[in-house]
Amino acid sequence: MSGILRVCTAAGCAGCGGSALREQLGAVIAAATTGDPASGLALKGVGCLGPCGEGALLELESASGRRLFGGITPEGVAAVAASLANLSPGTDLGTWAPPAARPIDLEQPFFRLQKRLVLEHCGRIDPESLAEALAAGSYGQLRRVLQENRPEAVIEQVRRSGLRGRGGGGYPTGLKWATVARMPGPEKVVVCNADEGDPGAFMDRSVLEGDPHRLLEGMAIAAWAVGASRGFIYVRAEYPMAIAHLRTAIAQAEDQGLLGAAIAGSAFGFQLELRVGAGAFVCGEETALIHSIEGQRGVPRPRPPYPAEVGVFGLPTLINNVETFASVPPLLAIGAEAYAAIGTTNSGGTKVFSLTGDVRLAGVLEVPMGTPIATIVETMGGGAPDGHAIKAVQTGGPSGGCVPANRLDTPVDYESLQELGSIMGSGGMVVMDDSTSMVDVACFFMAFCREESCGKCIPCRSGTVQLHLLLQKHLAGEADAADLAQLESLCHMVKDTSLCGLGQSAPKPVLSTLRHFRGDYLALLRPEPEATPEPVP
Amino acid sequence: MSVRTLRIDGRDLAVPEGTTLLQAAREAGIAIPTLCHLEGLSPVAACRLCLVEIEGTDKLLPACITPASEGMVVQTATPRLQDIRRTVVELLFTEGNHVCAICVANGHCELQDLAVTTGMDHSRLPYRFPARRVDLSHPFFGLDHNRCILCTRCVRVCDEVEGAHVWDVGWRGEHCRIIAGLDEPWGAVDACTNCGKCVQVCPTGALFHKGDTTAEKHDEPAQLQALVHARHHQQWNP
Amino acid sequence: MSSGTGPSSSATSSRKVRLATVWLAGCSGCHMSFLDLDEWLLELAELAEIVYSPVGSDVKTYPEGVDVCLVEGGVANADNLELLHQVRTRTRVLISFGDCAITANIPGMRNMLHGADPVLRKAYLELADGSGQLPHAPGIVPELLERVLPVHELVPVELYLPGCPPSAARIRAALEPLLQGGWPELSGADLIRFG
Amino acid sequence: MATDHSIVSSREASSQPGSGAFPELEPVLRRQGHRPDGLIEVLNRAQELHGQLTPALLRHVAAALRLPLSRVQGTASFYHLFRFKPPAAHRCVVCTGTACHVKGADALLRALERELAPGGATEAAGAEAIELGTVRCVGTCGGAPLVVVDEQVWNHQTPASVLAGLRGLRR
Repeated sequence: MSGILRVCTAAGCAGCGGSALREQLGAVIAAATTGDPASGLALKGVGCLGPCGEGALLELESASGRRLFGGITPEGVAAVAASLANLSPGTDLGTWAPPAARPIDLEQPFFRLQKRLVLEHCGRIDPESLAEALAAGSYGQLRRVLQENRPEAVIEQVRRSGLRGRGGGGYPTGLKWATVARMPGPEKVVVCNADEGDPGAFMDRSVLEGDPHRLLEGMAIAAWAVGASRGFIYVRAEYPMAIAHLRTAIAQAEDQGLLGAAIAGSAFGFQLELRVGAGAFVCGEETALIHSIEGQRGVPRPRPPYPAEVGVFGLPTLINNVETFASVPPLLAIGAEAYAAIGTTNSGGTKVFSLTGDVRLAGVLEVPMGTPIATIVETMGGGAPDGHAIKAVQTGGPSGGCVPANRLDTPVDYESLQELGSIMGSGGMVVMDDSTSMVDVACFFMAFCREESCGKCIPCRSGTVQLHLLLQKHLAGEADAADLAQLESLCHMVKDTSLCGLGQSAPKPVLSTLRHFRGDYLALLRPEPEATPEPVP
Repeated sequence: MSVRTLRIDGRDLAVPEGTTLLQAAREAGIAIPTLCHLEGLSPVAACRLCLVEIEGTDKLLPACITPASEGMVVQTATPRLQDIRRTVVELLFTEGNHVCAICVANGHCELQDLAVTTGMDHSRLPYRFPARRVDLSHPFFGLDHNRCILCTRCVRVCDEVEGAHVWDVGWRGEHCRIIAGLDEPWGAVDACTNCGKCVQVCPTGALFHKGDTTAEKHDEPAQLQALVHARHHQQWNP
Repeated sequence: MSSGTGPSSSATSSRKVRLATVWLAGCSGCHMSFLDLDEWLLELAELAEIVYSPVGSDVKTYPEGVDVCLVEGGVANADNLELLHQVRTRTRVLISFGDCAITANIPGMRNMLHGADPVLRKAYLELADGSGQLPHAPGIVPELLERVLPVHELVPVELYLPGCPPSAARIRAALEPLLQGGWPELSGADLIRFG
Repeated sequence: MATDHSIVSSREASSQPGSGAFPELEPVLRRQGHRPDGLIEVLNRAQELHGQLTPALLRHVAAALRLPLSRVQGTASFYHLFRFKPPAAHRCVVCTGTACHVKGADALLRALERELAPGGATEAAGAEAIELGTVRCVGTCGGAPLVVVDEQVWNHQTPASVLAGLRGLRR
């Protein structure tokens, strides 16, 4: 009997049976191999396998191909393990049908329509093994660029690839790198923003948990290209497994001379430190992030100066998010032109999305930029369950907006989503069916921003509270037309006057639902009060 | 030093490089309201009252930190800006408990004055009536959180001028409040030198001398400016 | 947001303006300030008929067809609320008169205790000398509202006259144009300062 | 100063800062080079070891990093995950992320607040031993609505199922 068993041990699956499954299957295989030294059966705990809503997940790979099973519950784990133990030694793994598990068709659109570059190794390799990462090709691009010794050529490649910031802003990555590279001074810093805070977004978690070395390689390449010798990964404390895997990966890479001094035998040194957040969404904003790395309150400051000029410890600083850095090694591997050809003219490459909410198949997927939203939520995600229709798709979290059902043909690229009053954001995509009140959704996000406002500037600190109160008044059926007008004008005021991106975008979920679902608001208004007496003639 | 020429509210001005729009406007006698800004302390651009419109950009920029640049065309008092400023003042009034009639700073309060200059004869937003405390533990001074607008002038003056760093901002968002030491009673914080600079720069009646009663507090920002000037330039004007 | 502007025209000189003043939850200081108008009160009497007022009329029921009403005080109890709704439906120009009407001011300080019950307990039990007792006289003592509210949070208001109290000069600046068929423009520290 | 003798400085009640007061913090302090920018890392470790940030701990950290007390308190209180009270025996955190919200986290939270509040139906059964909290998305939205009880994720919950589970913890 030979083959590979992959158990998804990412946070989603681990919590619903994945950890137990790995443990018990491990015991079975250990027992089997002591009796049969020739057994080629291998068990791997891997990062995200994709359809998180179907967990726990088990993938079987044998000579006859790959098969995926889902829906394994904590109660069903023992039955799966027992069944494996009872297989006769000669059985082909390809014929084994684990009990208490549902086969998942790997040929369905969810898998078939993906283009996996960032997630290339995610779900394939053991994220805690550097050997597996190296075998899959990790650090190959870092070695190559160090050998070629032309940092400006790397920046030029990134520029030509059309890669743009995957954290939501969409700023051209090559341009950012070039700016930092041009800054004078002997010391520069590279920061990875892994403070994935949008509720409903977990793309970055999947990368951090499933293939941390890809991020480390991307950061090291960036550091070398811009001339930085220090780096920080700022990761949110809510991701304990990601933190653990990153710590392991950094230690392994330092051990093997892939981080630290004299990387891969070159003169290039890069000290990478992990900084764990302590629960503050606003730290995703880059100036707040800098303050937090410096051990201060995570409050933003006005820009300019931009971090590229004055960043961590006052040094020129390059800040990108997880997916942006993780896109660099595959981008260099396939070449800038091939990478740019994948996406649209203005948005090159692929984008990772986390798909959740009222959708049949929830999970993490990677598609070419420019893929229509409908393809993602309907064709790949299977649409809304239980006979419901999709009403809207929320993108960009608390800083984004809602795309109405009749605009789902919109391609996912930075400009198209902005035109609709939403944003690409970091990649959270929450599907809402026709039973959803969009006023409730807007109120939910406003409550979030109210809670996460840092409190420095008055429009955000106090404006989000007033907006939240107004939305609650609407939901309670106590608002009138004047309240609706006030809601709208206060939204614009907070958007136009807040100090940082959190406050400036906090009204977006309201403005976008007002634009596309005004009827939801109007339906909640109470009738106009009696008019005041007419002026006496 | 090179010169920048720009136009503010239709008036052509020439200012030295590095001058902020606020300085340029004030020197030309154009009033832009401010609250967190205080000459002599580092700018934080938090109150957003000094936002101005600049031709060629949709973004409103804070005059207190935006340097004048060549050819800039600035508007400081459009109807849009005036409405924004009134709303800012309403947001400040409604998030605290500002009862002018019984306030120690009545008649000498920058927030009260701003209500007048922005034409705020009532708040279009509802009052929130938060439950806040009063700290009377210090032998000479008091801190009434009801009247605090979180301009952080006290935090900055204590850190930047006195060097004691008794104050900081604690907590977050709507729960933000000025804290002394480990969020202790002010009187229990050893770091305080009793210098009273924080009281002097407070724009409202939040920080006050214990002996003062209604309408008796006067703030004297000029004292701070004289102090900072003397320290930097070693020049005294007795 | 735009501030409300009231009806543009007022009463004509063909008949006297029907003027009322109302006292809700306030200290009556605004009304005292009204009386400070002194000799101008005589002029006022030429132009206006006081149809309802705690300081100028014995009428017990708020009448119909009032042209202008000065409302002093916040809205603190069930009686205040009932009277305010009467005022609103029977009055053309409602003026929020003084800081209590506009901000809830001093009566509104009880709102920091969040609710009528905590206020009553604090006042009648915790701070009582000896054995305190909660007031309970239905039909005689009006029930407290949960919060004291400014007038404009409950009904539309045409004009705001801040001050604690607004000075006699300020009151005159608001009333005089109204009595002459115009509309007052109130701005500047003399006319709209709180406190 | 403290000329007002009615105020008891909490310093008197706490251990003196300096080396040796909290030797278990030495490794992280050394790793951070006693630099101010290590403040959050040090606080994270301190809370991990002590379950909360006490005034004594905060004074020690401030002294070790040469920071004013209000800076340390201001920073610690900014972040949701730092706490200044001892933790209860059990902690039940309701996820209020988008996916959980869409699937009814609000009703779940309200029901638990009611049940676990003083005077609530389950108070007599020892609810004070359970601390209720919220988190904005743990990033495992497939199990919505979910709660995290003592670091364990409970997927697809209802008020009844959570309460049943919590009752099980108490026994």
